[in-house]
Amino acid sequence: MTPTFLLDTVVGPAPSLNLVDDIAGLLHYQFMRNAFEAGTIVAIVAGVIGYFVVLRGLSFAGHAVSHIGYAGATGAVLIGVAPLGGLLTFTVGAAMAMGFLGKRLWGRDVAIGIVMAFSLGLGQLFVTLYKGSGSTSQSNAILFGEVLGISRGDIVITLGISSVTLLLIGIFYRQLLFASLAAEVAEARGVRVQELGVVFLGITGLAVAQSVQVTGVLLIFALLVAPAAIAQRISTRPPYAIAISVVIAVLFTWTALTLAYYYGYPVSFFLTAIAFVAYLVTRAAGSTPAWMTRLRGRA
Amino acid sequence: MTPTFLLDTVVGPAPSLNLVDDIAGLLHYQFMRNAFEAGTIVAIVAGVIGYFVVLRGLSFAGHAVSHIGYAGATGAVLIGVAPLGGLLTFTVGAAMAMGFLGKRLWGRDVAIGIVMAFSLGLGQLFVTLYKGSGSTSQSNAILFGEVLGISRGDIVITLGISSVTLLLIGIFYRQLLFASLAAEVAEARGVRVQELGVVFLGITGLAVAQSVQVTGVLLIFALLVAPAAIAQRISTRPPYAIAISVVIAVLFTWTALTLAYYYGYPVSFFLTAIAFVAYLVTRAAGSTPAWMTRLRGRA
Amino acid sequence: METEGITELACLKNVGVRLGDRTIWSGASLCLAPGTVTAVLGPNGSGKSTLLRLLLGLVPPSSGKVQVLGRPPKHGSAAIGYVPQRSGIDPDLPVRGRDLVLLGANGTRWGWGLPGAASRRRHQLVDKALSAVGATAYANRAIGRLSGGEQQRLLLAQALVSEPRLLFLDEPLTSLDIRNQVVISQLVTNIAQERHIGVLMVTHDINPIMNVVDQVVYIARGRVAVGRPADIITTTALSELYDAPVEVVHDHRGRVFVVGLEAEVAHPHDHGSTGGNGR
Amino acid sequence: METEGITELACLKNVGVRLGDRTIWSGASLCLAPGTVTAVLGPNGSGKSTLLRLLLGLVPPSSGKVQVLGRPPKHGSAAIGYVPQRSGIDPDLPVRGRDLVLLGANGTRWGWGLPGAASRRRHQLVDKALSAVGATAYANRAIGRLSGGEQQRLLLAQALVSEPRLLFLDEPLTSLDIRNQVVISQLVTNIAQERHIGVLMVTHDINPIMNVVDQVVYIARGRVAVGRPADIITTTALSELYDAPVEVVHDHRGRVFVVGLEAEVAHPHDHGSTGGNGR
Amino acid sequence: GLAGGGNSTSGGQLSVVAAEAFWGSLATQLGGDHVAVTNIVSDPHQDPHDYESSPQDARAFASADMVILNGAGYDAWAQKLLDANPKDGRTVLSVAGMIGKQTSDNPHFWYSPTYVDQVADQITQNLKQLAPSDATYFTEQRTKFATALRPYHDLITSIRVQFGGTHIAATESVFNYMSDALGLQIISPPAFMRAISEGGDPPVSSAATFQDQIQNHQVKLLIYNTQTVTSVTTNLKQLAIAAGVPVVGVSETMQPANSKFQDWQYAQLTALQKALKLSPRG
Ligand SMILES: Nc1ncnc2c1ncn2[C@@H]1O[C@H](COP(=O)(O)OP(=O)(O)OP(=O)(O)O)[C@@H](O)[C@H]1O
Ligand SMILES: Nc1ncnc2c1ncn2[C@@H]1O[C@H](COP(=O)(O)OP(=O)(O)OP(=O)(O)O)[C@@H](O)[C@H]1O
Ligand SMILES: [Mg+2]
Ligand SMILES: [Mg+2]
Ligand SMILES: [Zn+2]
Repeated sequence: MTPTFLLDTVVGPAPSLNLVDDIAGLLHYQFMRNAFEAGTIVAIVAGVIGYFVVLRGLSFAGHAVSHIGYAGATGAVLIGVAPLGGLLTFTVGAAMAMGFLGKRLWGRDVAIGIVMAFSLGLGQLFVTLYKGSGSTSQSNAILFGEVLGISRGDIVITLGISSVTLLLIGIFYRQLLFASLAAEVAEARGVRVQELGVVFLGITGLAVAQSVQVTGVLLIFALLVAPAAIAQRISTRPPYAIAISVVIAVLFTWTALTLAYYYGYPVSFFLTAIAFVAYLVTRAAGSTPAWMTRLRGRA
Repeated sequence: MTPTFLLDTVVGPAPSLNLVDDIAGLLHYQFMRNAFEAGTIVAIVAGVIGYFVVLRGLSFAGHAVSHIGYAGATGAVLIGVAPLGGLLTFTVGAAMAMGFLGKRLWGRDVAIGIVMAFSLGLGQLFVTLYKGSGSTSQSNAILFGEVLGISRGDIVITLGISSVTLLLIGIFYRQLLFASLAAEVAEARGVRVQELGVVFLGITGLAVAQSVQVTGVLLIFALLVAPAAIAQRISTRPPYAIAISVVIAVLFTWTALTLAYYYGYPVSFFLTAIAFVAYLVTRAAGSTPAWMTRLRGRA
Repeated sequence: METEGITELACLKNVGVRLGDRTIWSGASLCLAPGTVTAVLGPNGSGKSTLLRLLLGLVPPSSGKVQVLGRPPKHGSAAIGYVPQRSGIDPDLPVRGRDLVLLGANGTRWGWGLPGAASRRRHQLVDKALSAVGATAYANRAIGRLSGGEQQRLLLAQALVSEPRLLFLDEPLTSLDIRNQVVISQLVTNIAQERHIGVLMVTHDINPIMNVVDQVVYIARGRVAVGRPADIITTTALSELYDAPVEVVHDHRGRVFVVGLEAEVAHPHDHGSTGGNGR
Repeated sequence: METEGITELACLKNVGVRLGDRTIWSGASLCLAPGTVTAVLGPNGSGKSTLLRLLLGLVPPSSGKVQVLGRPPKHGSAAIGYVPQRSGIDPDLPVRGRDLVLLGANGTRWGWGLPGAASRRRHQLVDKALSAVGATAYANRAIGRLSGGEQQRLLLAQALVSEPRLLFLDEPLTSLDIRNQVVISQLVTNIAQERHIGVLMVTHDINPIMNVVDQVVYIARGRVAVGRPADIITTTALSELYDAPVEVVHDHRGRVFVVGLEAEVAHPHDHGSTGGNGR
Repeated sequence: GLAGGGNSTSGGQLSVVAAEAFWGSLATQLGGDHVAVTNIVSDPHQDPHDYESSPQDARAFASADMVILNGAGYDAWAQKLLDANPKDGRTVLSVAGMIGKQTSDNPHFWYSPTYVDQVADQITQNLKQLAPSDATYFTEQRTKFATALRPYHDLITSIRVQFGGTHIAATESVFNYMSDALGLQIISPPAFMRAISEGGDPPVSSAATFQDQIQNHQVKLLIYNTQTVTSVTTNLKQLAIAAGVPVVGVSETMQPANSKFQDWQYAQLTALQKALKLSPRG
């Protein structure tokens, strides 16, 4: 049955074979230009932060953060303050709580799970307390962005927060790497491993919360995990792997936006499907083959 | 401002000081009796499975499963088959994919994340492809249970699936424990560690998917993680820890249902709050104190 | 070696092994006989642990024929006791050492494990093994919090308690104090003889097992040499093997000690370097 | 020890330490002088690793006074090189060994680390350290896939490259082949003298470091004894310490070997047990 | 709009529980002082991950004499609460069941003036069955309610006469029944509207088409669901404002929550009429 559906909904403009025309067509609409711009910024940040998220096994935290912001925004609407404030407070606060409770790899997913569950429970309470006044749609609107609904103003904010995030990662880069590779040694050498974990989760929370607001939950999460995981299979040199992760994230985003433009399916479907397939291919290839080894030798 | 809200919504019947009366009051409505029964069954299963989920660091997988079932149910509605079929197919399938892709602790959260993101992306696609409206409401209805909306029929199904789950855990118990404690040794001794991981994720998927259908997402997730994490801090003997985990899970459920009945807030808020506080208390206490050490010595 | 035949517990015939795109070693032929202890020696990275993993069926041979307990090894075996080189036990693992040892006895079985005669017997076995490795005192504490040597001894107890027909020990004396090095190598020999099982033991330090070894496997430079200790533990043989001057000395009781000749040792690539004189 | 004074790098005065609800040891007084090597010996679980963690400020003293590099230790120190007993490196860690070593040199710094003279110098230091421990050949491979001994050498290189004033090594010779045991203990001594740093090294095997040790710390039964090797490495002193008959023998070049007297060793609780004769 | 704990038949009143306040408003007006109505207002667009009924809701359902549901999967939670509390003699009015609609149909039945009248009739009939002695009272109330609805019906007729056939756009499907009644033609891409109302991602091409329709003034106005707001719909709204296309907000649930059904609808329709009059070009 599926093929019928598939053919049925191909409603986009067909790509010509002329590259210039195609690009012009793609960028004809403001919302597509905005999507490409914001998508690229988000992809760069996700590529960088994702490297550490994957290295430290923090995908769950990366996902939990997008749930948690929801509770914060709902709570903010309830007490009548700006939802964005609630979102950021809750996200960064919960990220820090996760960091404090889950120092080591083991047991950290428990800390994340319990903090997330509690945040969701609080969100539930806020919704009950605020029943009937459209609170949730208001916080929904604040929380869940859409890559096709990005305004110029969104891009400016995204650029601002992204720069801050990248700057912070730059400052903590070497200590973060040390703590991620050999926590006990790094701690002995004076790196504040636990505090760093808390700070990193805070940074991740900030980046994810603001990206969710712009591009949506799925896009940021897929970009956070898949490109970095693939890059770590291609290069064992951290700076190279981070660069590869960024390039992959940007390519994924562009490809997904382009495919979504020409075929009438959601951007997030294309992005997650590309990420999934690319990850499978890298894993299948990663077992040994010669070209990969050569690539590894170089990168 | 919050206190106003809090006082405002306390509309439940006040508990008397007579225990028999209070219990009779609590169980006066069929929906409360059903909630206690199904909640207890789910708590027992969550307590047992949760022990292994926490030991193996699989909280993320436990959470991801509830997202994934959603895509399956939507897809089933799309091709016109029973949503429950889609739910179970997707859940168990995705759990197995996670198990195959993420053999070891490291990198497993990546596998979970990517499989989850792809499932969500597919869910998006199904929503887009579905011609009529109402696919989400239809799959919502199937997917997200409510602890206060449990019918007798639900209880029978829950009891059935729960028994199967517990039976399976019983069969794999020792191998699962061996693989969780010392994977390399267990593998050398002939335990099929990877296959066992896949099977366990399948069991977890089954248990979570069916509990989500009955009691809702938050309840099962909080029950899966918190009681087991607390139990592991109380006893280092697996059978005792599992028993403690079950007792805690049941107590949490009963307490949350009772509080929710007397104060008009959602059950899941009470449950997650109790879980969060209990976990914090155990952690704070767990550092050393004498009573805990004595308890550990015994249990 | 010469008595190779149907009684052998495990045999390699002209076996080679590859990991990733590297050939670790090749042309290995050896057998493990019941009641004997075989020591595996060789420089770091020569492929000693890989030999064990090959015999367990966790790594496939790239050439040659491997037979373990009558068939090609596959996915491990409940009849083999194993102590890995790296325990990989998490510091926060909330389970007693005793439970890990018990799993050595019943961890490959199906089902919950009801109480009964078999269960009681296993618990007695566990107690014996714990006592034999001197771990009784800390067996009820959470295993992750134990010291390196304490964990190592629990892993040994776990392997002993499994009633194996073969025992594969990867540097089992690592982190053990001198006294326990002696106790445990003695223990392993006794078990090999009493239970008539084959023991394969990777080690760098020949001293504690010098007089208990029946066969020595040397792995170096991609080749695998097998022989009697007396033939191989000589100044000439070892110096050649390790690519370094090694002296074999004897104390007044006639026992053998292998000593690197410090004065003559220097790193081949960087003669006399101290790794940091660039400052 | 007798020259205790302002030049000491680290001093303990009557220190005790508790972990959980257990007192590990107490009454320890010792100092580490620049340019000297101190060996820490003692049975499993006696608290050797705990001593290192105490000096790093990762475990607080329960009594007494600890001074490290002029102040009470807290949260580790960039001026201390450290090799832990368990590396805890994940088999799948997708990073080169070289990068871990480089982090030994710059991993405590802020910022991204721009290329420049300082960066070039650090890369040279890394190359030297890799070559000194003989790890050049595999430094560019993913660290998780390396053998135990290869990882151990990279951890050592990481500690050496940090240009420390103190070097704390917890069983650094574990998993090393004989040749590298010699190379590396020689290396550590040279570094201690050339750079005038203090080295504290936990070990069970006294042989490879016998002639390089300036001071010995014995930890056993909750007490900590400190002295010159010649005073402590005697048959009487060691036998008493280890609660087992230990013999100190000398080879024809006059070097010292400590040998457990196997014939007389048996487990105290279970005399002559082999851990499995209950079958 | 918060639900009271309304326990069973108090003081001779019938207890009616409405899953949604717009149906509850009908019941309140039709039942008069012989009926105590409890509305369970819940945001239909909440992420089901984040939705849960409270014990008061459950108690209200458990002890009601009559329950009004929208049905068609719109309030599946309410069906669950009913199933959990089987009760003899409780009348359940499912709007979807009454008019024969499925889960796959557009569930916004209260935007259809025809269905509203049918539901009102059915409520009256059910009330009479529950309290036969009050039958005449309920007949009177039905007549009163018909009078109250007259301005609403008149306005619909007047808009249809004046603007029938006009092309308009809508961000999602909430207004579809009403636009049919008004003779307005929603030409927005169905895929877009579907995605928004189902909480999905709209296809890029449908967003592009939508944008073109607004910027090229192919539509006379934009109907905007103020309760399913996403950044895409916000963007379209701004685009419409910039292009001079009037935007009319409609809400899924009653605004304000304690108003009467007909007042809420009348206000929205008035705004719509005004916008149609203002709109440039025909
Ligand atoms: N999966 C793998 N892919 C590629 N190379 C590998 C892999 N696993 C191990 N190696 C390499 O194979 C070689 C042999 O490893 P092995 O662990 O068998 O050495 P070993 O003799 O036990 O060394 P050690 O004495 O240090 O324990 C090492 O150089 C190691 O880096
Ligand atoms: N967090 C903790 N709580 C309680 N006891 C602990 C903790 N950490 C370590 N111990 C115990 O303290 C004792 C000393 O441990 P330590 O690691 O210092 O021993 P060690 O001398 O290094 O032993 P080994 O030679 O085996 O490495 C051990 O018995 C260990 O089990
Ligand atoms: Mg090895
Ligand atoms: Mg130690
Ligand atoms: Zn989630």
